[in-house]
Order: sequence, then C-alpha cells, then structure tokens
Amino acid sequence: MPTMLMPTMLTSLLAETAALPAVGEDAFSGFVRLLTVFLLAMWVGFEVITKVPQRLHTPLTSGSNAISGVTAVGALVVTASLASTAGTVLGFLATTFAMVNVVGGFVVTARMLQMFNPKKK
Amino acid sequence: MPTMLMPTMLTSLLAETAALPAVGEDAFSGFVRLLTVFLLAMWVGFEVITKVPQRLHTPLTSGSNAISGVTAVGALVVTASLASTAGTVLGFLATTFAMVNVVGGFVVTARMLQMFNPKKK
Amino acid sequence: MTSHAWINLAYLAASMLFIVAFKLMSGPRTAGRGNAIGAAGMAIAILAACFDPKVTGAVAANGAWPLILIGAAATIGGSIGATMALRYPMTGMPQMVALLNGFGGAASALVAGAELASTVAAAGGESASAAAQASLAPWSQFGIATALTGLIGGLTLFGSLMAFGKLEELKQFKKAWTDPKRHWINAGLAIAMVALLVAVCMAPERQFFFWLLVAVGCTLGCTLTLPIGGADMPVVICLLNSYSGLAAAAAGFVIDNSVLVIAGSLVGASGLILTAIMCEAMNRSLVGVLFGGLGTVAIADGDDVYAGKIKSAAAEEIAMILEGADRVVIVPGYGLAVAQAQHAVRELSDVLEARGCEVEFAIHPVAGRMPGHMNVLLAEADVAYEKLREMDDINPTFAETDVAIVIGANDVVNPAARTDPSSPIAGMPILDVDKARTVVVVKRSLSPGFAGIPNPLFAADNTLMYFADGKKAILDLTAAIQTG
Amino acid sequence: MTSHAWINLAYLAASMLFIVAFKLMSGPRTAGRGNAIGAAGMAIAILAACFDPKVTGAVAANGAWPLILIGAAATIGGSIGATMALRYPMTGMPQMVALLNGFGGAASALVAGAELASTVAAAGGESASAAAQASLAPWSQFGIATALTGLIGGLTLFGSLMAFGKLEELKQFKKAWTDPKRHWINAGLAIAMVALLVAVCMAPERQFFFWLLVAVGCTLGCTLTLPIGGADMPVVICLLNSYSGLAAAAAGFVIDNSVLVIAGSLVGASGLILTAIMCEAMNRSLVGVLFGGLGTVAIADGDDVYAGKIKSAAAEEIAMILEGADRVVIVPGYGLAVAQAQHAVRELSDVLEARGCEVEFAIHPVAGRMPGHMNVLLAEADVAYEKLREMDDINPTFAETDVAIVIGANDVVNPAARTDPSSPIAGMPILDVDKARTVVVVKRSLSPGFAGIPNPLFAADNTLMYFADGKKAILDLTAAIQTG
Ligand SMILES: NC(=O)c1ccc[n+]([C@@H]2O[C@H](COP(=O)([O-])OP(=O)(O)OC[C@H]3O[C@@H](n4cnc5c(N)ncnc54)[C@H](OP(=O)(O)O)[C@@H]3O)[C@@H](O)[C@H]2O)c1
Ligand SMILES: NC(=O)c1ccc[n+]([C@@H]2O[C@H](COP(=O)([O-])OP(=O)(O)OC[C@H]3O[C@@H](n4cnc5c(N)ncnc54)[C@H](OP(=O)(O)O)[C@@H]3O)[C@@H](O)[C@H]2O)c1
Repeated sequence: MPTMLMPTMLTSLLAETAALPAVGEDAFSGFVRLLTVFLLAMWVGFEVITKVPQRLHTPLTSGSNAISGVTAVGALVVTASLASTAGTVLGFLATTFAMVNVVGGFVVTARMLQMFNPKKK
Repeated sequence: MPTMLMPTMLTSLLAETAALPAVGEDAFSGFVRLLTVFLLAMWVGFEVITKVPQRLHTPLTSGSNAISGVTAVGALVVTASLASTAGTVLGFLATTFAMVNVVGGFVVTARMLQMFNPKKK
Repeated sequence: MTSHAWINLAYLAASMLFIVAFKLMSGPRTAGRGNAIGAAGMAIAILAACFDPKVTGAVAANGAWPLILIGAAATIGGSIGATMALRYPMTGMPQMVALLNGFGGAASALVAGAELASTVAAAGGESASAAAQASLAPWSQFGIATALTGLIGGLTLFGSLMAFGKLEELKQFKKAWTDPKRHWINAGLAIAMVALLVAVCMAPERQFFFWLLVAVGCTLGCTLTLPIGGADMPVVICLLNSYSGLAAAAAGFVIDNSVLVIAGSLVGASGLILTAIMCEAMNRSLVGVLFGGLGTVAIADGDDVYAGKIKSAAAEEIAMILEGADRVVIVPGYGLAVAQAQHAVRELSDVLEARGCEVEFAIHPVAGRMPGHMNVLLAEADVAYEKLREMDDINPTFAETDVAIVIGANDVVNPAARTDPSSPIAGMPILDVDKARTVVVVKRSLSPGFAGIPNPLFAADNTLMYFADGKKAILDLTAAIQTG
Repeated sequence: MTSHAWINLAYLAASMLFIVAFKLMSGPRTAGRGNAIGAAGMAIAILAACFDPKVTGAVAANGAWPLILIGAAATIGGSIGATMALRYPMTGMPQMVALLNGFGGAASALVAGAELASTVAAAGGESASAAAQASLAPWSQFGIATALTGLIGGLTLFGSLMAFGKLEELKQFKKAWTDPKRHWINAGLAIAMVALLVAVCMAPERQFFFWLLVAVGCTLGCTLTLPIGGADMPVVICLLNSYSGLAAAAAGFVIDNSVLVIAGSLVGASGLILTAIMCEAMNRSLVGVLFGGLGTVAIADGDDVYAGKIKSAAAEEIAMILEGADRVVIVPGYGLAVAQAQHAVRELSDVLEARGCEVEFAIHPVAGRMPGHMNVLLAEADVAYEKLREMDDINPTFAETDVAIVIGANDVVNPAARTDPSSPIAGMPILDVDKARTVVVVKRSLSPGFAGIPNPLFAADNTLMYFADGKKAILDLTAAIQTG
C-alpha cells in the first residue's frame, strides 16, 4: 500500500539527515542568529518610525544619522587592536570619520530641537 | 599631576581586564544573545499590538494563544529524542497538550473570524 | 546548539511569519489572513523540529519509534483541540480560550520537566555528557529557565482552569473567594516560591525541587485567581495569555531555541498590551484587578432600590411605542448570548427599518463575557458593521433616541457607575441609555448582572421592563409589530 | 566572538537605549530627550568597546599606545563634528546632515577595509590564526559582509557629497546631469559591481578587489545622484541616511557585533520609512525620484507666462491693504531661510495681531530644503506652535483669508501643479494661496524656484509682487504699518 510507504520514507529521510556532515555549521548558525537580530531590529525600526509628524523629519534624520555612527565601535576596536599597520591606519581614519558623524549628529540634532523648545530663553 | 594619572589608571585597568579568566564566557554570551532576541521580539510585540480595535480583542487573544503553543517545537524534540523514559513520557504529554492548544487555537480563531466576514454565505 | 543551520533558518522564517500574523491580526480586514499565516508559521516550525539532530539521531538509532510517538501525541492533541474548537458553542468562546491557554502553559511546564529529566539522565551514567553536566551547574541558563518555565507554566494552567470555572459559571466558583486568610496563604506561597526558585537554580538536578515549584505555581494560580470577581475575568484571561507566552519564551531559553523565544515574547507582549487596553476600557487599574477583587463594599439591596417602582410591559404595548419611534438603539449584553437571540434581534431591526425607523446597535466594550463578544455574535447574525456603534460614538445620541431596547445587558447600562461613587463599578464608563425617551429592558427577572449589584435603571420613570427570555421576547415583539 | 559577556550586555543596553531614542524622537514633545538618550547609548557602546578583549589585549602588550591612538582619533573627529554642528548656519542644516551622513558611510567602509587588512595579516605569517583563515574562506559571512559594507559605504559617501554640493548650490552642481550616456555608464558600473562583489566574496584576501569595489561604489554614488533634480534632494538624503544605517549593520556582520546590527538596521528602517513618507508628501514615486530626474518635459518660458501681467507694489501700498484685513496667512518658503527673515516675520505677525488681525502660518511639507525646515526656522523665532498650520488643515481656509503673504516660497504655491498636467511638479499638493482675496508675494525677482519653472500665480489678478530681499521687505512693511 503506497500510503504505508510514507512513514518509512520519512523515517529513512530523517535517519539520513542525521548522517549529513555538519560542515560550517557554527559559522552559519552564527549568521542566522545575527540575521534574526537584524530582521527583528528592522521591524522595530519600521514600527517605531511610521507616523512621525512632518515637522520632526529633519531632527529625526539627523538624530538617526548620529546613531548610524555606531560604526565607531567597530572602528575603535580595529584601531586599538594594532593587528596590522594598514588596519591601524585605516581604523584611525574610520574612527575619526565615525566620531565626526556621532558628535556632529547629536549636537546638530540637539541644536535643532532646542528651537522647538518654547522655554529656551 | 593627578590628571595625568587617569590615562595610566585606565591603561592598567584595561590591561588587567585582559588577564581575567573568561569563565563561562560562551554560556553567558549565548544567554545575552537570546536575551537580545527576547527584548527585540517583546518590543515588536508591543509596537504591533498597540491600538487594536476593541472588537478584535477576542480573536486576537485566541490567535496569540495558538501561537504560544509554539512550545510544541520543544515538546516534539524532547519526546522524539528518547533520551530518558521520564523525559519521553513527560514530553508525550507536553506534545499532546501543546497540540491541543495549537490546533484548537487556530481553528477557534478562524471560526470566530469567519463571522466577521460578510461574504460567508 | 547542535542543530543544522537550515533548521535555524526555518525557525527564523516561522518567527517572521508569526510577526506578520500579529500585524495582520490587529486589523479588522486582515485578521483572517493573519490567523492563516500564523498557522503556516507553526507548521513550518513543527516540520523543522522533526529534522532536529536530536530527532534524526534517535530515528537513526531506533527506527520509526520516535516518529510514531510524536505522531500519536500530535494526532491525539490535534483532534481534541479541533473537536473542542468546532463543537464548543460560540457563546462559550471565552471559556474555551481560557482552557486552551491553560493547556499551553501546562505544555511549557511539561517541556521543562521533560528536558530536566532527560538532561539529568544524560549527565549521569556511563556515557555522561559534559554539556548536560554544564547545563546542570548552579545558576546556569538551563537551570534558571527551567525553574521559571515550571513556575509560570503551572500558574498559567491552574489560573486558566479557575477562570474557566468562573466563566462557565460552575457553582463551585459562583462566589469570589474573599476570605481574608488568603493574604497569609499567598504570603506563605510566595516565600515557598522564592525558596524553591533558588533551590532549583542552585541544584537543577534535584528534580523534586522542580516539581514542588510547579506545584507551588499551580496553587498560586488558584489562590490568585479565585478572589477576582467574575466581571474582571477577561482581564485575567488576557494576563494569563501573556503568561503562557512568557512560559513558552522561558522554555525557549531552556532548549536554547529562538523561535520559542520570539513567538513567546510576542504573545507575552501582546497579552500585556491587551490587558492594559482592557483595564482602561473598564476604568480599573491592573493592580486593583489583581489584588482587589470586588472588595467588601456594602452593596445596596435590590428590594430597596426597586420597591414599587418597577413598571412592566408586554409585547403589544412595546410594539405600539415602537411604531411611533423614528430612532431606536438596541443595546445587547450577555443575556443576548445566553438567549442566542442575535438572529431574532437582527430580524427585529430589519422590520423596524422597513417601517422607516433608524436602528443602531450600541456596543459597550465589555458587554458580554469577552471583549468583542457582541461584535462576534451580531456579525454572526449578519448585522451590517456600520450599524455597530462604539460607546463614545453613540452616547451623545441617546438624547435624540426615541426607544432604547436593552437586551440582556445590565452592568454596562447601570447608571450607578456614574452616580454612586461607592458602587463596585463606580467610574466604569457606561452606555447612557437612561437619556433615551423610553427604555425597554428585556430580561428574565430582576436578578443582578455579573457584578452582582442592583440597577437603578430598572426603576427609572422612563423604563419599561419586559420580562421574558431574550429570544422569545424579541420574536414576540417582532410578531406584535408586524400584526399590529 | 571572543568577548567578555558583560561587554555584550553593555552593547545590549546600548541597543535598547537606541530603540528608546527612536521612539522618543518621533514625538514632538519627547524628541529632545530621545536625542540625549541616543547619545547616552552611544557613550555606553563606545565605552564598552574600549574593554573589548582585542583592545585590552593590545593594551596589555603595548601599554597606552592603542588608547592614545583612539583617543586622538576620537578627539580630532569629535572636535571637527562639534565645530561643524555649532558653526554651520541653521539654514544649511540639510547640507550639514548630508555631509555627516557621508562620513558615517565612509567610516563603515573603512572599518571593513581595516578589518580585512588585519584579518589578512593575522591569517598569514608565523602565528597564523585559524579563525582568521576561516574568515577568509570563500563565501564566508566575513567576506560577504565586508564586500557589502565597502560597496554601500562608498556609495553613501559619494552620494552624500553630491547631495551636499547640490544643496549648497555649488555652481558645478547647478544643472542635473541628464546626458543620456549615463544609462550606459551606470549599466557598466553595475556589471563591474556584480563581478567585484563575487570576486571579493570568493577571495576576500585579495584586498585589491575590495578597494576596487569601494571605488565602484563611490562612482555609483556620483552617477546615481547627479541626475536627480535638486528638488528631490531631501528624498535622496533620507535614502542615503538609510544606506548609512545598512552599511553600519553590514559592518556589524563583519565584526560579528549585534549593537552595530541593531543600531544600523534601526537607522536603515527609519530612513526607508522617512523616504516613503516624503515621497508621498511630494506626490512622487520613489522609483521616479531615483531614476527619473526632472525629465525632459518642455518647460514654459517665464516671459510668456508673465508678459505684461505683473503688478508690483511697494511697502506703503501693501500696508494699507493689510490695515483692512481681518485674517492674514503667512506662507514661508526657502527664501525666508535665505533672507533669515524669520524674526522679522514674527514681528510683523505680532504687529498685525496687536491690531486685532488673525494671523496664521501655512507650512507646506516640503517648503524650504528639508522637511520641517520652516518649523525649525519659525520655532527659532518663537512663533507659537499653534499658529503653524499644516497644509491640509489650512487649505480650506484660504477662501476666507483677506491677505496671503508669500515670503520666499515659489514651487509650493505654484498653481501649475494643480492645473497643468505636463508640469514637472504636476500632482504635487500645494498651498492654495491663489484663493485668498489678495496675494502678496515677497521675492527679489521673477526668477524661478527650485524646480526651475515659472509660476502663473505671479501673473494672477489678485497678486501683488513686492520685489525686495525678504528680511528688508518685511521690516519695511512692518515699519509702514506702524507709521501708517
Ligand atoms: N466583555 C467582557 O470583556 C467581560 C468579560 C467578563 C465579564 N464582564 C463583565 O460582565 C458584565 C457585562 O455586562 P452585561 O451588561 O453585558 O451583562 P450582565 O451585567 O452580566 O447582565 C446580563 C443580564 O442578562 C440577563 N439575561 C441572562 N440570560 C438571559 C436570557 N436568556 N434572556 C434575557 N436576558 C438574560 C440577566 O438577567 P436575568 O438573569 O434576569 O435574565 C442579566 O441581567 C460587566 O460587569 C463586565 O465587566 C465583561
Ligand atoms: N523641504 C524639502 O524637503 C525640500 C528639500 C529640497 C528641495 N525641495 C524643493 O524645494 C522647493 C521648495 O519650495 P519653496 O516654495 O519653499 O522654495 P522655492 O520654490 O525654491 O522658491 C524659493 C524662492 O525664494 C526666493 N528667494 C530666495 N532668496 C530670497 C531672499 N533673500 N529674499 C526673498 N526671496 C528669496 C526665490 O526667488 P528670488 O530668487 O526671485 O528671490 C525663490 O523663488 C520645492 O520644489 C521642493 O520640492 C524641498
């Protein structure tokens, strides 16, 4: 009876799967983990930002721009780890650029937002 | 000059940190990773659900209830791995309960939602 | 940890489908699709679980046995679930949801117990596994998560069972348990809970502690739920729904699986939000609901309130009043569900409209026994969605309403909520039917509604009581209009 | 991977602070707090990075050197950033944001390059590291992520620089680059890009491929941005903002760090959303903006439109008209920012109000050169928030408005958008100032606005042109009212 074949086939399919080599398993699992985080964070971003009032677009753009300077974290680590001369030099540049972005971004946003603040004087 | 002490202290602090034993590092890092996922997903949940119209509360409750039956995944694995008799028996019960929740939840939600559907006849 | 990466990818896909499902389920037009997508996500997750290395390993070693086992469990569980879902009457949805919810909590607790048993077995014996031993170390993620899963799962199970009993109006649950001793009992349980949590975290391998903790969770589920008045049950169900999600998330930490964590926390978050929205709709604080019960406020006796002021009327008399009406608002309540009068009411509204009268339905957010209860019932009877008006919308129009027909509603039209600050429902927003020119109240007796308090509306000058079962009353009334 | 868990915990805390920051920044009242919380999150993340094992290891081996290096870079970068942010005039905010955004993209590309250089160094030599060698395997996460980071980072940098040039109105960028050859150039670049992406993914250790890919990204940044008309620049900036976020997220995959992934994807998502919102406000499709430029529509010549129909007036005449007005609406545009006339306008409105006239401001969503531009300027001049009315709100009221004063606005009040379907701005919602009894337009000449097209409004019967610099014009007008 062909219907009886189904479980048998499934059993042998699963049993064979167990024998597959787990090549590159850890690296790829790590990728899936980061991908999970990426997708969840994208979703949070979409949800949080929809329906910002128009007049906040400029400060929001510059504020989020400052946050994208988080790449400073990577820049710092690669610079300070002194792993290679080229890496350190490039890292130094990266750190500088990233810090321009971070500091400039937060300060300019604060400056803009202060103008919305009625109690500024 | 006391201000000159700062960098020196920081340097030695960082240097000492390097010497700390990395006890339980992997386990705890794994925990932080899951915690990250947990917090992000909670946030998505909060954002997605706020402002559901009142009349969808009942189907939403029962639909989300069905999704909480995802614990079936854990139940299946622990049952089928046959790692211990007690584990298998408990797992069998867990699978049964979880599947009641999953199937019952989705079916009852579908049944309720069908009533909102004007083209049902 | 040791799983093929593509299984993780499948779990990730399932997680995303769950999020999409939630997103769609919170819009009226897309809810059905959302439910289907949630089910698809679940199917993917369950299928992926069958390819888990632990399962494939067991199949390789033992042949089809493991598959037969889980197939049997899934079949049994699935058929029970499907039967319940298809058979249970629509009026009993709230109870049904509570029950299913309890099963979810039980499943999570059992998964934790099963994992614990298997891990203890793997850590001992000849081929002792180092990973299993590490899991059983004091304050490991495994230990902590197992303890929390057991506790929350047990609490969810028994809390839900109590809620089921109350909503099903089993007579054992008729009265809220307000014995002041309960505070001592709860304090004792809380201490035991903390002690056992610590014990399980420090020595996960002592399974006895774990099961004791589950037992404490179960007991707490009872003692915390029993004092809560039935009127607050929907809030409790939402909260328990949230707990069942958190239990699943905790189980995800036990088995280190992100789909459980994501789906569980989505449910946890949505349950909390719904709880908050609902508390707001009933104008109660969450803390008040959880620890207050309905309190010991002196409740005015019905006899005093009603004495000699009740005017009752029959179908013919009411039909005459309706004939002169230009605008009629129908206010359904729990009695509509009990009497299954939704189709009759729909017919009545058709008949009235055919005679040129404007008919609308006023839907109180907590009318019935579940949020949205009235919407579901009336939608079942094909009442057009535009005619279902929400409270804030319709309240200002009662002053221009000729007749308000209250069918099986009581607490949600009780003016004491507005006027009597000592009333247990004080402050709850109500439908202002008393502002209508004439109010017709259809119910079987003067007995109180869910909150157990008398209703001054019944004694008001412009109120006519129409004592009968809801369905029969409306059918008679419709007939009277058509013949009259 | 090899980092102490509490560093990860700090990164997690920073990530959550970023989310909170976004949440707060999207509400008008809480935006300032949101910005501060974002900065706090950044501080935590940066501090945690200093305790990264790679850093502490280098400090243990080399003493203070690594710290001095990063301290120097941070100081230099920080001071440049702070100086720019504090010095740049408020009218130039859009350019400033574009520039900062470019730097962010550059930083991400450089991080990828630096990581690649260091990894290649670690994989070779005597003490060759197996982990580094695994990173350099074909199609590894490291390789793919490095390639993407370099590409997106380069594209962001040069795209932003072009946007900066256009907004700063540097003369090199005055005309959009519409040479039809550009399609061939872009196609060639696209092919090179794909080939190089594959090459980098297959052989990450060949750094030459990586830098070539970065160069292609930079070139694409130019060729894709240059054809886009200046009027569409805000959309482009938002999109580039999104890209800089995605570059940071990709860098997170390079160094396996979740705070970069989370923060980067938040920015990426928010940029996309803002882009979509903005396209909607300008009634353009995103694809149209990205690939259309302003097209080759035949633009009517200004001389034909205006010939002999322009009526111009002086301050005194306009002051007299205003004296009889009960309701005045002020419509600011980019010229207000150029003339820095915001304080003058505020004074004018105070004077008018003191004489019993109702004054409101009509804010078009894309007035100025950046969304919210007018709000920022007028808020700077302390105009009460309630007086700033949005387009949909105020449009119906122009019919009852005695005088509409248009100050330095042009495209956003151009009726051709409504009437001429072949106009480049056809379909863009505009402020219906032409419906007001009298329209006063303050500008220096008849030259067109950003879109480069003539404005029939100037030739309308009820329009008076008041040719002068915005600030001077308003000051004169105020003086004329007070003396008149
Ligand atoms: N919606 C929710 O989320 C929810 C959930 C749980 C609890 N609650 C609580 O439940 C209450 C809901 O208020 P409600 O006004 O809808 O209902 P209610 O206050 O419980 O009153 C129901 C009324 O229906 C009458 N009734 C019962 N069976 C009937 C039948 N066959 N024919 C005609 N009448 C019948 C009953 O009077 P007779 O017995 O005299 O006929 C009773 O007065 C509130 O207190 C609310 O807080 C709400
Ligand atoms: N808000 C955004 O997001 C954004 C960003 C980029 C581009 N855009 C585009 O920019 C345009 C905005 O429209 P808009 O009406 O605000 O501005 P506009 O169309 O660019 O017109 C600005 C007007 O201001 C006048 N002006 C310049 N300097 C002046 C001064 N010192 N005193 C008095 N008048 C002065 C100019 O005329 P004279 O030279 O004759 O004085 C010009 O007609 C739209 O096309 C929009 O799509 C918007």
